[in-house]
Amino acid sequence: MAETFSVTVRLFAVFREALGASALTREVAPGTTVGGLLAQLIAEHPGLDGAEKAVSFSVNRVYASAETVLQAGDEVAFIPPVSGGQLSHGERQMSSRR
Amino acid sequence: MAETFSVTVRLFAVFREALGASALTREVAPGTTVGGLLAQLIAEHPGLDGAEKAVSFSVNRVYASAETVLQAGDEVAFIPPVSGGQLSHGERQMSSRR
Amino acid sequence: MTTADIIAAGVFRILERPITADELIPHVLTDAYGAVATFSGTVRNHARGKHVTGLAYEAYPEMAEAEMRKIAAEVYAQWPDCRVAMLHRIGKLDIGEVSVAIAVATPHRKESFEACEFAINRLKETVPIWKKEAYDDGEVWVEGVAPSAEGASAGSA
Amino acid sequence: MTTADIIAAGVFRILERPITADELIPHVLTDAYGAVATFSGTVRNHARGKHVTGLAYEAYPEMAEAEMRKIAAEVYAQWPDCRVAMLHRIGKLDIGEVSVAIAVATPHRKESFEACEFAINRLKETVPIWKKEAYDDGEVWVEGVAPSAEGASAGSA
Repeated sequence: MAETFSVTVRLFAVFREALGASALTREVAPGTTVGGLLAQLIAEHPGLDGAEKAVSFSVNRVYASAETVLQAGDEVAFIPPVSGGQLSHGERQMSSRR
Repeated sequence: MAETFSVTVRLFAVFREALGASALTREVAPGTTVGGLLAQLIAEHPGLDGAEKAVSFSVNRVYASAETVLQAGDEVAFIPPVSGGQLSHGERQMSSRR
Repeated sequence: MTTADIIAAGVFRILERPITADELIPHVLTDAYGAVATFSGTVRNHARGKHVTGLAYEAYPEMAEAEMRKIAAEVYAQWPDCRVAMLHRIGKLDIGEVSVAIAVATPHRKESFEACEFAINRLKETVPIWKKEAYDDGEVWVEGVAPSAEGASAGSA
Repeated sequence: MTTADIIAAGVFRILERPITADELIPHVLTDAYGAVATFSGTVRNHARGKHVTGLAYEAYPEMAEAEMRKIAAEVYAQWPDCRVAMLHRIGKLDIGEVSVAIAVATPHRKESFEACEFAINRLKETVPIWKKEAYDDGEVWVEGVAPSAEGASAGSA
Protein backbone atom coordinates (compact mmCIF):
# COMPACT_ATOMS: atom_id res chain seq x y z
CA MET A 1 0.00 0.00 0.00
CA ALA A 2 1.29 3.40 -0.97
CA GLU A 3 2.19 5.83 1.76
CA THR A 4 -0.54 8.11 3.03
CA PHE A 5 -0.18 11.87 3.15
CA SER A 6 -1.93 14.57 5.13
CA VAL A 7 -4.52 17.13 4.13
CA THR A 8 -6.09 19.90 6.17
CA VAL A 9 -9.87 19.77 6.59
CA ARG A 10 -11.67 23.03 7.46
CA LEU A 11 -15.00 22.44 9.18
CA PHE A 12 -17.91 24.88 9.26
CA ALA A 13 -21.49 25.02 10.45
CA VAL A 14 -23.00 21.50 10.79
CA PHE A 15 -19.60 19.89 10.12
CA ARG A 16 -17.85 21.92 12.81
CA GLU A 17 -20.57 21.08 15.31
CA ALA A 18 -20.70 17.37 14.47
CA LEU A 19 -16.93 16.89 14.68
CA GLY A 20 -16.38 19.32 17.53
CA ALA A 21 -13.50 20.95 15.69
CA SER A 22 -13.04 23.78 13.22
CA ALA A 23 -10.09 22.13 11.48
CA LEU A 24 -8.30 18.80 11.50
CA THR A 25 -5.30 17.22 9.83
CA ARG A 26 -6.24 13.96 8.16
CA GLU A 27 -4.11 11.18 6.69
CA VAL A 28 -5.46 9.96 3.36
CA ALA A 29 -4.36 7.33 0.86
CA PRO A 30 -3.24 8.35 -2.62
CA GLY A 31 -6.22 8.51 -4.98
CA THR A 32 -8.65 9.61 -2.29
CA THR A 33 -11.22 12.04 -3.69
CA VAL A 34 -12.85 14.92 -1.84
CA GLY A 35 -16.15 13.04 -1.96
CA GLY A 36 -14.43 9.91 -0.65
CA LEU A 37 -12.99 11.82 2.29
CA LEU A 38 -16.46 13.12 3.14
CA ALA A 39 -17.83 9.55 3.00
CA GLN A 40 -15.17 8.48 5.49
CA LEU A 41 -16.06 11.26 7.89
CA ILE A 42 -19.78 10.53 7.62
CA ALA A 43 -19.11 6.86 8.39
CA GLU A 44 -17.17 7.85 11.49
CA HIS A 45 -19.62 10.49 12.72
CA PRO A 46 -23.28 9.47 12.85
CA GLY A 47 -24.15 13.10 13.58
CA LEU A 48 -23.38 13.83 9.93
CA ASP A 49 -26.09 11.52 8.59
CA GLY A 50 -27.65 13.26 5.63
CA ALA A 51 -24.98 15.98 5.57
CA GLU A 52 -23.75 14.80 2.19
CA LYS A 53 -27.02 15.56 0.45
CA ALA A 54 -26.56 19.21 -0.43
CA VAL A 55 -22.91 19.78 0.30
CA SER A 56 -20.41 21.35 -2.07
CA PHE A 57 -16.66 21.01 -1.86
CA SER A 58 -13.64 23.26 -1.96
CA VAL A 59 -10.01 22.40 -2.41
CA ASN A 60 -7.49 25.10 -1.62
CA ARG A 61 -10.33 27.64 -1.26
CA VAL A 62 -11.78 27.06 -4.70
CA TYR A 63 -15.01 25.16 -5.40
CA ALA A 64 -14.20 21.67 -6.60
CA SER A 65 -16.15 18.62 -7.70
CA ALA A 66 -16.57 15.52 -5.51
CA GLU A 67 -14.30 13.63 -7.88
CA THR A 68 -11.27 15.87 -7.28
CA VAL A 69 -8.31 13.73 -6.24
CA LEU A 70 -6.53 15.04 -3.16
CA GLN A 71 -2.86 16.00 -3.15
CA ALA A 72 -0.54 16.24 -0.17
CA GLY A 73 -1.06 19.49 1.74
CA ASP A 74 -4.44 20.30 0.20
CA GLU A 75 -6.89 22.37 2.25
CA VAL A 76 -10.30 20.75 1.90
CA ALA A 77 -13.68 22.04 3.05
CA PHE A 78 -17.22 20.76 2.88
CA ILE A 79 -19.49 23.64 2.00
CA PRO A 80 -23.07 23.36 3.23
CA PRO A 81 -25.61 25.35 1.25
CA VAL A 82 -24.70 29.01 1.64
CA SER A 83 -27.08 31.18 3.59
CA GLY A 84 -28.78 32.49 0.49
CA GLY A 85 -31.77 34.44 1.63
CA GLN A 86 -34.95 35.17 -0.18
CA LEU A 87 -34.56 37.19 -3.35
CA SER A 88 -38.09 38.44 -3.26
CA HIS A 89 -41.34 37.99 -1.43
CA GLY A 90 -42.52 34.40 -1.73
CA GLU A 91 -39.80 33.55 -4.22
CA ARG A 92 -37.01 31.05 -3.67
CA GLN A 93 -33.65 32.22 -4.87
CA MET A 94 -32.73 30.92 -8.31
CA SER A 95 -29.12 30.03 -8.76
CA SER A 96 -27.85 30.90 -12.21
CA ARG A 97 -24.17 30.83 -12.83
CA ARG A 98 -23.16 33.15 -15.61
CA MET B 1 -62.39 97.33 -15.48
CA ALA B 2 -62.67 94.84 -12.64
CA GLU B 3 -60.49 95.28 -9.60
CA THR B 4 -57.09 93.61 -9.63
CA PHE B 5 -55.93 91.27 -6.89
CA SER B 6 -52.54 90.13 -5.74
CA VAL B 7 -50.72 86.84 -6.16
CA THR B 8 -47.35 85.77 -4.82
CA VAL B 9 -44.73 84.83 -7.40
CA ARG B 10 -41.87 82.58 -6.24
CA LEU B 11 -38.78 82.91 -8.41
CA PHE B 12 -36.05 80.31 -8.83
CA ALA B 13 -32.91 79.75 -10.86
CA VAL B 14 -32.95 81.82 -14.09
CA PHE B 15 -36.11 83.65 -12.98
CA ARG B 16 -34.65 84.65 -9.62
CA GLU B 17 -31.47 85.89 -11.30
CA ALA B 18 -33.25 87.80 -14.08
CA LEU B 19 -35.66 89.57 -11.73
CA GLY B 20 -33.18 89.97 -8.88
CA ALA B 21 -35.71 88.68 -6.37
CA SER B 22 -36.75 85.32 -4.97
CA ALA B 23 -40.36 86.36 -4.53
CA LEU B 24 -42.64 89.22 -5.44
CA THR B 25 -46.22 90.24 -4.92
CA ARG B 26 -47.93 91.00 -8.19
CA GLU B 27 -51.25 92.67 -9.00
CA VAL B 28 -53.14 90.85 -11.74
CA ALA B 29 -56.48 91.38 -13.45
CA PRO B 30 -59.26 88.82 -13.06
CA GLY B 31 -58.96 86.14 -15.75
CA THR B 32 -55.19 86.28 -15.90
CA THR B 33 -53.68 82.86 -16.52
CA VAL B 34 -50.38 81.57 -15.21
CA GLY B 35 -49.04 81.61 -18.75
CA GLY B 36 -50.29 85.17 -19.21
CA LEU B 37 -48.49 86.29 -16.08
CA LEU B 38 -45.26 84.75 -17.37
CA ALA B 39 -45.72 86.60 -20.70
CA GLN B 40 -46.04 89.87 -18.79
CA LEU B 41 -42.84 89.24 -16.85
CA ILE B 42 -40.95 88.27 -19.99
CA ALA B 43 -42.09 91.48 -21.71
CA GLU B 44 -40.81 93.50 -18.76
CA HIS B 45 -37.50 91.67 -18.35
CA PRO B 46 -35.46 91.17 -21.53
CA GLY B 47 -33.16 88.87 -19.53
CA LEU B 48 -35.94 86.29 -19.65
CA ASP B 49 -35.93 86.00 -23.45
CA GLY B 50 -36.41 82.33 -24.25
CA ALA B 51 -37.21 81.42 -20.66
CA GLU B 52 -40.75 80.47 -21.64
CA LYS B 53 -39.64 77.66 -23.91
CA ALA B 54 -39.31 74.78 -21.47
CA VAL B 55 -40.89 76.16 -18.34
CA SER B 56 -43.58 74.44 -16.32
CA PHE B 57 -45.92 76.11 -13.86
CA SER B 58 -47.09 75.60 -10.33
CA VAL B 59 -50.00 77.14 -8.51
CA ASN B 60 -50.09 76.69 -4.74
CA ARG B 61 -47.18 74.24 -4.95
CA VAL B 62 -48.86 71.88 -7.38
CA TYR B 63 -47.95 71.58 -11.07
CA ALA B 64 -50.51 73.44 -13.16
CA SER B 65 -51.10 74.09 -16.85
CA ALA B 66 -50.38 77.43 -18.50
CA GLU B 67 -54.13 77.98 -18.88
CA THR B 68 -54.83 77.90 -15.14
CA VAL B 69 -56.72 81.08 -14.18
CA LEU B 70 -55.24 82.83 -11.16
CA GLN B 71 -57.19 83.46 -7.98
CA ALA B 72 -56.51 86.05 -5.29
CA GLY B 73 -53.76 84.90 -2.95
CA ASP B 74 -52.41 82.20 -5.23
CA GLU B 75 -48.73 81.28 -4.95
CA VAL B 76 -47.38 80.95 -8.48
CA ALA B 77 -44.01 79.65 -9.64
CA PHE B 78 -42.32 79.17 -12.98
CA ILE B 79 -40.51 75.85 -12.94
CA PRO B 80 -37.52 75.58 -15.25
CA PRO B 81 -36.63 72.06 -16.30
CA VAL B 82 -35.65 70.18 -13.15
CA SER B 83 -32.05 69.17 -12.83
CA GLY B 84 -32.64 65.65 -14.08
CA GLY B 85 -29.29 64.07 -14.55
CA GLN B 86 -28.30 61.27 -16.84
CA LEU B 87 -30.04 58.00 -16.19
CA SER B 88 -27.31 55.99 -17.79
CA HIS B 89 -24.13 56.33 -19.76
CA GLY B 90 -24.86 58.09 -23.03
CA GLU B 91 -28.57 58.02 -22.47
CA ARG B 92 -30.78 61.03 -22.02
CA GLN B 93 -33.35 60.65 -19.28
CA MET B 94 -36.75 59.58 -20.53
CA SER B 95 -39.66 61.14 -18.76
CA SER B 96 -42.54 58.74 -18.40
CA ARG B 97 -45.34 59.71 -16.08
CA ARG B 98 -47.07 56.69 -14.70
CA MET C 1 -51.27 53.28 10.14
CA THR C 2 -52.73 54.38 6.83
CA THR C 3 -50.44 55.16 3.91
CA ALA C 4 -51.18 58.85 4.48
CA ASP C 5 -50.05 58.50 8.11
CA ILE C 6 -46.88 56.69 7.06
CA ILE C 7 -46.07 59.43 4.54
CA ALA C 8 -46.85 62.17 7.05
CA ALA C 9 -44.45 60.57 9.53
CA GLY C 10 -41.77 60.01 6.87
CA VAL C 11 -38.54 61.88 6.17
CA PHE C 12 -38.69 63.94 2.95
CA ARG C 13 -36.46 66.95 3.35
CA ILE C 14 -34.61 69.71 1.55
CA LEU C 15 -31.55 70.47 3.68
CA GLU C 16 -28.72 72.98 3.50
CA ARG C 17 -26.10 70.73 5.13
CA PRO C 18 -24.14 67.57 4.25
CA ILE C 19 -26.36 64.50 3.90
CA THR C 20 -25.76 60.75 3.87
CA ALA C 21 -27.88 57.78 2.84
CA ASP C 22 -27.15 55.94 6.08
CA GLU C 23 -28.82 58.62 8.17
CA LEU C 24 -32.07 57.56 6.50
CA ILE C 25 -31.79 53.90 7.51
CA PRO C 26 -33.24 54.31 11.02
CA HIS C 27 -36.22 56.05 9.40
CA VAL C 28 -37.02 53.19 7.01
CA LEU C 29 -35.85 50.01 8.73
CA THR C 30 -38.19 48.02 10.95
CA ASP C 31 -37.60 44.64 12.59
CA ALA C 32 -39.70 43.02 9.85
CA TYR C 33 -37.46 44.25 7.03
CA GLY C 34 -34.29 42.47 5.92
CA ALA C 35 -33.15 44.63 3.01
CA VAL C 36 -32.21 48.28 2.57
CA ALA C 37 -31.23 49.74 -0.79
CA THR C 38 -29.90 53.26 -0.95
CA PHE C 39 -28.95 55.67 -3.67
CA SER C 40 -26.62 58.62 -3.29
CA GLY C 41 -26.14 61.14 -6.06
CA THR C 42 -22.77 62.84 -5.89
CA VAL C 43 -21.12 65.78 -7.64
CA ARG C 44 -18.96 64.66 -10.55
CA ASN C 45 -15.92 66.51 -11.79
CA HIS C 46 -17.10 66.27 -15.39
CA ALA C 47 -20.45 66.95 -17.04
CA ARG C 48 -21.47 67.63 -20.59
CA GLY C 49 -17.86 67.22 -21.69
CA LYS C 50 -16.63 70.00 -19.41
CA HIS C 51 -14.60 70.11 -16.24
CA VAL C 52 -16.91 71.03 -13.36
CA THR C 53 -15.30 73.37 -10.84
CA GLY C 54 -18.30 73.93 -8.59
CA LEU C 55 -21.97 73.33 -8.22
CA ALA C 56 -24.96 74.81 -6.44
CA TYR C 57 -28.45 73.42 -5.99
CA GLU C 58 -31.53 75.55 -5.50
CA ALA C 59 -34.99 74.23 -4.62
CA TYR C 60 -38.56 75.36 -4.22
CA PRO C 61 -38.42 73.75 -0.79
CA GLU C 62 -42.09 73.50 0.20
CA MET C 63 -43.12 72.17 -3.20
CA ALA C 64 -40.06 69.88 -3.45
CA GLU C 65 -40.94 68.21 -0.15
CA ALA C 66 -44.57 67.91 -1.26
CA GLU C 67 -43.47 66.29 -4.53
CA MET C 68 -41.25 63.87 -2.62
CA ARG C 69 -44.29 62.83 -0.59
CA LYS C 70 -46.23 62.28 -3.82
CA ILE C 71 -43.43 60.01 -5.02
CA ALA C 72 -43.64 58.13 -1.71
CA ALA C 73 -47.36 57.62 -2.37
CA GLU C 74 -46.49 56.21 -5.81
CA VAL C 75 -43.90 53.91 -4.23
CA TYR C 76 -46.37 52.64 -1.61
CA ALA C 77 -49.00 52.03 -4.30
CA GLN C 78 -46.59 49.74 -6.15
CA TRP C 79 -44.68 48.24 -3.19
CA PRO C 80 -47.12 48.27 -0.27
CA ASP C 81 -44.71 46.61 2.17
CA CYS C 82 -41.79 49.02 2.27
CA ARG C 83 -40.61 52.33 3.67
CA VAL C 84 -38.91 55.11 1.69
CA ALA C 85 -37.16 58.30 2.77
CA MET C 86 -35.48 61.03 0.71
CA LEU C 87 -33.14 63.97 1.30
CA HIS C 88 -31.89 66.57 -1.14
CA ARG C 89 -29.19 69.03 -0.27
CA ILE C 90 -29.17 72.61 -1.55
CA GLY C 91 -26.51 75.30 -1.63
CA LYS C 92 -22.92 74.99 -2.79
CA LEU C 93 -21.44 71.49 -2.99
CA ASP C 94 -17.92 70.27 -3.60
CA ILE C 95 -16.91 67.49 -5.99
CA GLY C 96 -17.72 64.13 -4.38
CA GLU C 97 -20.34 65.47 -1.98
CA VAL C 98 -23.79 63.90 -1.82
CA SER C 99 -26.59 65.98 -3.35
CA VAL C 100 -29.45 63.49 -3.02
CA ALA C 101 -29.97 60.43 -0.84
CA ILE C 102 -32.79 57.88 -0.93
CA ALA C 103 -33.28 54.77 1.18
CA VAL C 104 -35.86 52.02 0.80
CA ALA C 105 -36.35 49.13 3.24
CA THR C 106 -38.32 46.02 2.34
CA PRO C 107 -38.69 42.46 3.66
CA HIS C 108 -36.62 41.03 0.76
CA ARG C 109 -33.99 42.56 -1.47
CA LYS C 110 -35.42 42.59 -4.99
CA GLU C 111 -38.16 45.06 -4.08
CA SER C 112 -35.72 47.36 -2.27
CA PHE C 113 -33.74 47.91 -5.48
CA GLU C 114 -36.83 48.30 -7.64
CA ALA C 115 -38.48 50.84 -5.34
CA CYS C 116 -35.27 52.81 -4.77
CA GLU C 117 -34.55 53.11 -8.49
CA PHE C 118 -38.15 54.11 -9.17
CA ALA C 119 -37.95 56.78 -6.45
CA ILE C 120 -34.74 58.42 -7.73
CA ASN C 121 -35.99 58.36 -11.33
CA ARG C 122 -39.23 60.07 -10.30
CA LEU C 123 -37.38 62.55 -8.10
CA LYS C 124 -35.22 63.58 -11.05
CA GLU C 125 -38.36 64.08 -13.15
CA THR C 126 -40.72 65.92 -10.86
CA VAL C 127 -39.07 67.50 -7.82
CA PRO C 128 -38.42 71.24 -8.37
CA ILE C 129 -34.69 71.45 -7.77
CA TRP C 130 -32.21 73.15 -10.06
CA LYS C 131 -28.51 72.76 -10.51
CA LYS C 132 -26.05 75.44 -11.56
CA GLU C 133 -22.75 74.08 -12.75
CA ALA C 134 -19.59 76.17 -12.82
CA TYR C 135 -16.90 75.35 -15.38
CA ASP C 136 -13.52 76.88 -16.09
CA ASP C 137 -15.20 79.18 -18.62
CA GLY C 138 -18.46 80.15 -16.94
CA GLU C 139 -21.55 78.73 -15.34
CA VAL C 140 -24.97 77.53 -16.44
CA TRP C 141 -28.29 76.34 -15.07
CA VAL C 142 -28.44 72.73 -16.19
CA GLU C 143 -31.43 72.02 -18.40
CA GLY C 144 -33.14 68.79 -17.56
CA VAL C 145 -36.66 67.53 -17.81
CA ALA C 146 -39.67 69.84 -17.97
CA PRO C 147 -42.15 68.55 -15.38
CA SER C 148 -45.63 68.27 -16.79
CA ALA C 149 -48.86 69.40 -15.20
CA GLU C 150 -50.62 66.68 -13.28
CA GLY C 151 -52.67 64.50 -15.58
CA ALA C 152 -53.28 66.61 -18.65
CA SER C 153 -51.24 68.78 -20.99
CA ALA C 154 -47.62 69.69 -20.46
CA GLY C 155 -47.14 73.07 -18.83
CA SER C 156 -44.88 74.45 -21.52
CA ALA C 157 -45.79 77.96 -22.60
CA MET D 1 -4.56 50.19 -13.23
CA THR D 2 -5.58 46.79 -14.50
CA THR D 3 -8.77 45.14 -13.28
CA ALA D 4 -6.61 42.78 -11.21
CA ASP D 5 -4.93 45.77 -9.56
CA ILE D 6 -8.29 47.39 -8.86
CA ILE D 7 -9.60 44.20 -7.27
CA ALA D 8 -6.40 43.72 -5.26
CA ALA D 9 -6.76 47.24 -3.89
CA GLY D 10 -10.48 46.83 -3.20
CA VAL D 11 -12.35 46.24 0.04
CA PHE D 12 -13.78 42.70 0.32
CA ARG D 13 -13.88 41.69 3.94
CA ILE D 14 -15.32 39.31 6.51
CA LEU D 15 -15.51 41.23 9.77
CA GLU D 16 -16.54 40.42 13.31
CA ARG D 17 -17.83 43.91 14.14
CA PRO D 18 -20.79 46.14 13.20
CA ILE D 19 -20.69 47.22 9.54
CA THR D 20 -22.42 49.93 7.49
CA ALA D 21 -22.82 50.53 3.78
CA ASP D 22 -21.66 54.13 4.10
CA GLU D 23 -18.22 53.09 5.31
CA LEU D 24 -17.71 51.60 1.84
CA ILE D 25 -18.46 54.82 -0.05
CA PRO D 26 -14.97 56.33 0.29
CA HIS D 27 -13.61 53.07 -1.14
CA VAL D 28 -15.76 53.16 -4.30
CA LEU D 29 -16.41 56.82 -5.05
CA THR D 30 -14.09 58.79 -7.29
CA ASP D 31 -14.48 62.33 -8.61
CA ALA D 32 -15.63 60.91 -11.95
CA TYR D 33 -18.58 59.02 -10.44
CA GLY D 34 -21.96 60.59 -9.75
CA ALA D 35 -23.95 57.65 -8.41
CA VAL D 36 -23.58 55.24 -5.51
CA ALA D 37 -26.03 52.41 -4.90
CA THR D 38 -25.74 50.40 -1.71
CA PHE D 39 -27.40 47.33 -0.32
CA SER D 40 -27.57 46.41 3.35
CA GLY D 41 -28.93 43.06 4.47
CA THR D 42 -30.33 43.19 7.99
CA VAL D 43 -31.57 40.66 10.52
CA ARG D 44 -35.34 40.26 10.42
CA ASN D 45 -37.46 39.25 13.38
CA HIS D 46 -39.28 36.65 11.30
CA ALA D 47 -38.10 33.95 8.91
CA ARG D 48 -39.67 30.80 7.57
CA GLY D 49 -42.83 31.61 9.46
CA LYS D 50 -41.09 31.69 12.83
CA HIS D 51 -40.12 34.38 15.28
CA VAL D 52 -36.34 34.84 15.15
CA THR D 53 -34.79 35.46 18.55
CA GLY D 54 -31.15 35.52 17.51
CA LEU D 55 -28.79 34.89 14.68
CA ALA D 56 -25.15 34.02 14.11
CA TYR D 57 -23.12 34.02 10.91
CA GLU D 58 -20.11 31.83 10.30
CA ALA D 59 -17.78 32.09 7.30
CA TYR D 60 -14.86 30.35 5.67
CA PRO D 61 -13.12 33.72 5.78
CA GLU D 62 -10.22 33.27 3.36
CA MET D 63 -12.40 31.60 0.74
CA ALA D 64 -15.28 34.03 1.31
CA GLU D 65 -13.02 36.99 0.60
CA ALA D 66 -11.62 35.23 -2.45
CA GLU D 67 -15.16 34.55 -3.73
CA MET D 68 -16.07 38.22 -3.19
CA ARG D 69 -13.11 39.19 -5.38
CA LYS D 70 -14.32 36.78 -8.05
CA ILE D 71 -17.71 38.48 -7.95
CA ALA D 72 -15.94 41.83 -8.31
CA ALA D 73 -14.22 40.46 -11.43
CA GLU D 74 -17.64 39.46 -12.79
CA VAL D 75 -18.97 42.94 -12.01
CA TYR D 76 -16.06 44.65 -13.76
CA ALA D 77 -16.48 42.38 -16.80
CA GLN D 78 -20.08 43.54 -17.19
CA TRP D 79 -19.76 47.15 -15.95
CA PRO D 80 -16.18 48.17 -16.72
CA ASP D 81 -16.57 51.74 -15.42
CA CYS D 82 -17.51 51.20 -11.77
CA ARG D 83 -16.13 50.30 -8.35
CA VAL D 84 -17.60 47.74 -5.98
CA ALA D 85 -16.84 46.90 -2.34
CA MET D 86 -18.38 44.29 -0.01
CA LEU D 87 -18.41 43.51 3.69
CA HIS D 88 -19.98 40.60 5.53
CA ARG D 89 -20.24 40.47 9.27
CA ILE D 90 -19.87 37.21 11.22
CA GLY D 91 -20.66 36.28 14.81
CA LYS D 92 -23.83 36.99 16.75
CA LEU D 93 -26.12 39.72 15.43
CA ASP D 94 -29.20 41.37 16.89
CA ILE D 95 -32.46 42.02 15.06
CA GLY D 96 -32.02 45.06 12.80
CA GLU D 97 -28.23 44.82 12.57
CA VAL D 98 -26.49 44.78 9.20
CA SER D 99 -25.07 41.40 8.15
CA VAL D 100 -23.92 42.30 4.64
CA ALA D 101 -23.13 45.62 2.93
CA ILE D 102 -22.31 46.29 -0.71
CA ALA D 103 -21.62 49.59 -2.44
CA VAL D 104 -21.21 50.29 -6.15
CA ALA D 105 -20.22 53.65 -7.62
CA THR D 106 -20.69 54.49 -11.30
CA PRO D 107 -20.77 57.60 -13.48
CA HIS D 108 -24.59 57.37 -13.85
CA ARG D 109 -27.25 55.81 -11.70
CA LYS D 110 -28.79 52.99 -13.74
CA GLU D 111 -25.57 50.98 -13.74
CA SER D 112 -25.06 51.47 -10.00
CA PHE D 113 -28.35 49.69 -9.25
CA GLU D 114 -27.75 46.93 -11.79
CA ALA D 115 -24.24 46.15 -10.59
CA CYS D 116 -25.18 46.33 -6.90
CA GLU D 117 -28.12 43.95 -7.32
CA PHE D 118 -25.97 41.58 -9.37
CA ALA D 119 -23.28 41.62 -6.68
CA ILE D 120 -25.62 40.80 -3.78
CA ASN D 121 -27.35 38.06 -5.76
CA ARG D 122 -24.01 36.45 -6.58
CA LEU D 123 -22.76 36.86 -3.02
CA LYS D 124 -25.82 34.98 -1.74
CA GLU D 125 -25.13 32.20 -4.24
CA THR D 126 -21.40 31.63 -3.99
CA VAL D 127 -19.78 33.12 -0.88
CA PRO D 128 -19.26 30.47 1.83
CA ILE D 129 -21.14 32.02 4.75
CA TRP D 130 -23.71 30.24 6.88
CA LYS D 131 -26.48 31.49 9.08
CA LYS D 132 -27.80 29.86 12.21
CA GLU D 133 -31.18 31.16 13.26
CA ALA D 134 -32.50 30.78 16.80
CA TYR D 135 -36.25 30.61 17.37
CA ASP D 136 -38.35 30.28 20.50
CA ASP D 137 -38.24 26.49 20.05
CA GLY D 138 -34.68 25.80 18.92
CA GLU D 139 -32.11 26.75 16.34
CA VAL D 140 -31.15 25.65 12.85
CA TRP D 141 -28.52 26.17 10.19
CA VAL D 142 -30.45 27.84 7.40
CA GLU D 143 -30.34 25.82 4.20
CA GLY D 144 -29.81 27.93 1.15
CA VAL D 145 -28.20 27.43 -2.19
CA ALA D 146 -25.59 24.74 -2.84
CA PRO D 147 -22.71 26.43 -4.63
CA SER D 148 -21.59 24.53 -7.69
CA ALA D 149 -18.08 23.66 -8.71
CA GLU D 150 -16.56 26.13 -11.16
CA GLY D 151 -17.64 25.41 -14.67
CA ALA D 152 -18.76 21.82 -14.81
CA SER D 153 -20.77 19.49 -12.63
CA ALA D 154 -22.34 20.46 -9.33
CA GLY D 155 -20.26 19.45 -6.35
CA SER D 156 -23.07 17.58 -4.63
CA ALA D 157 -22.05 14.19 -3.30
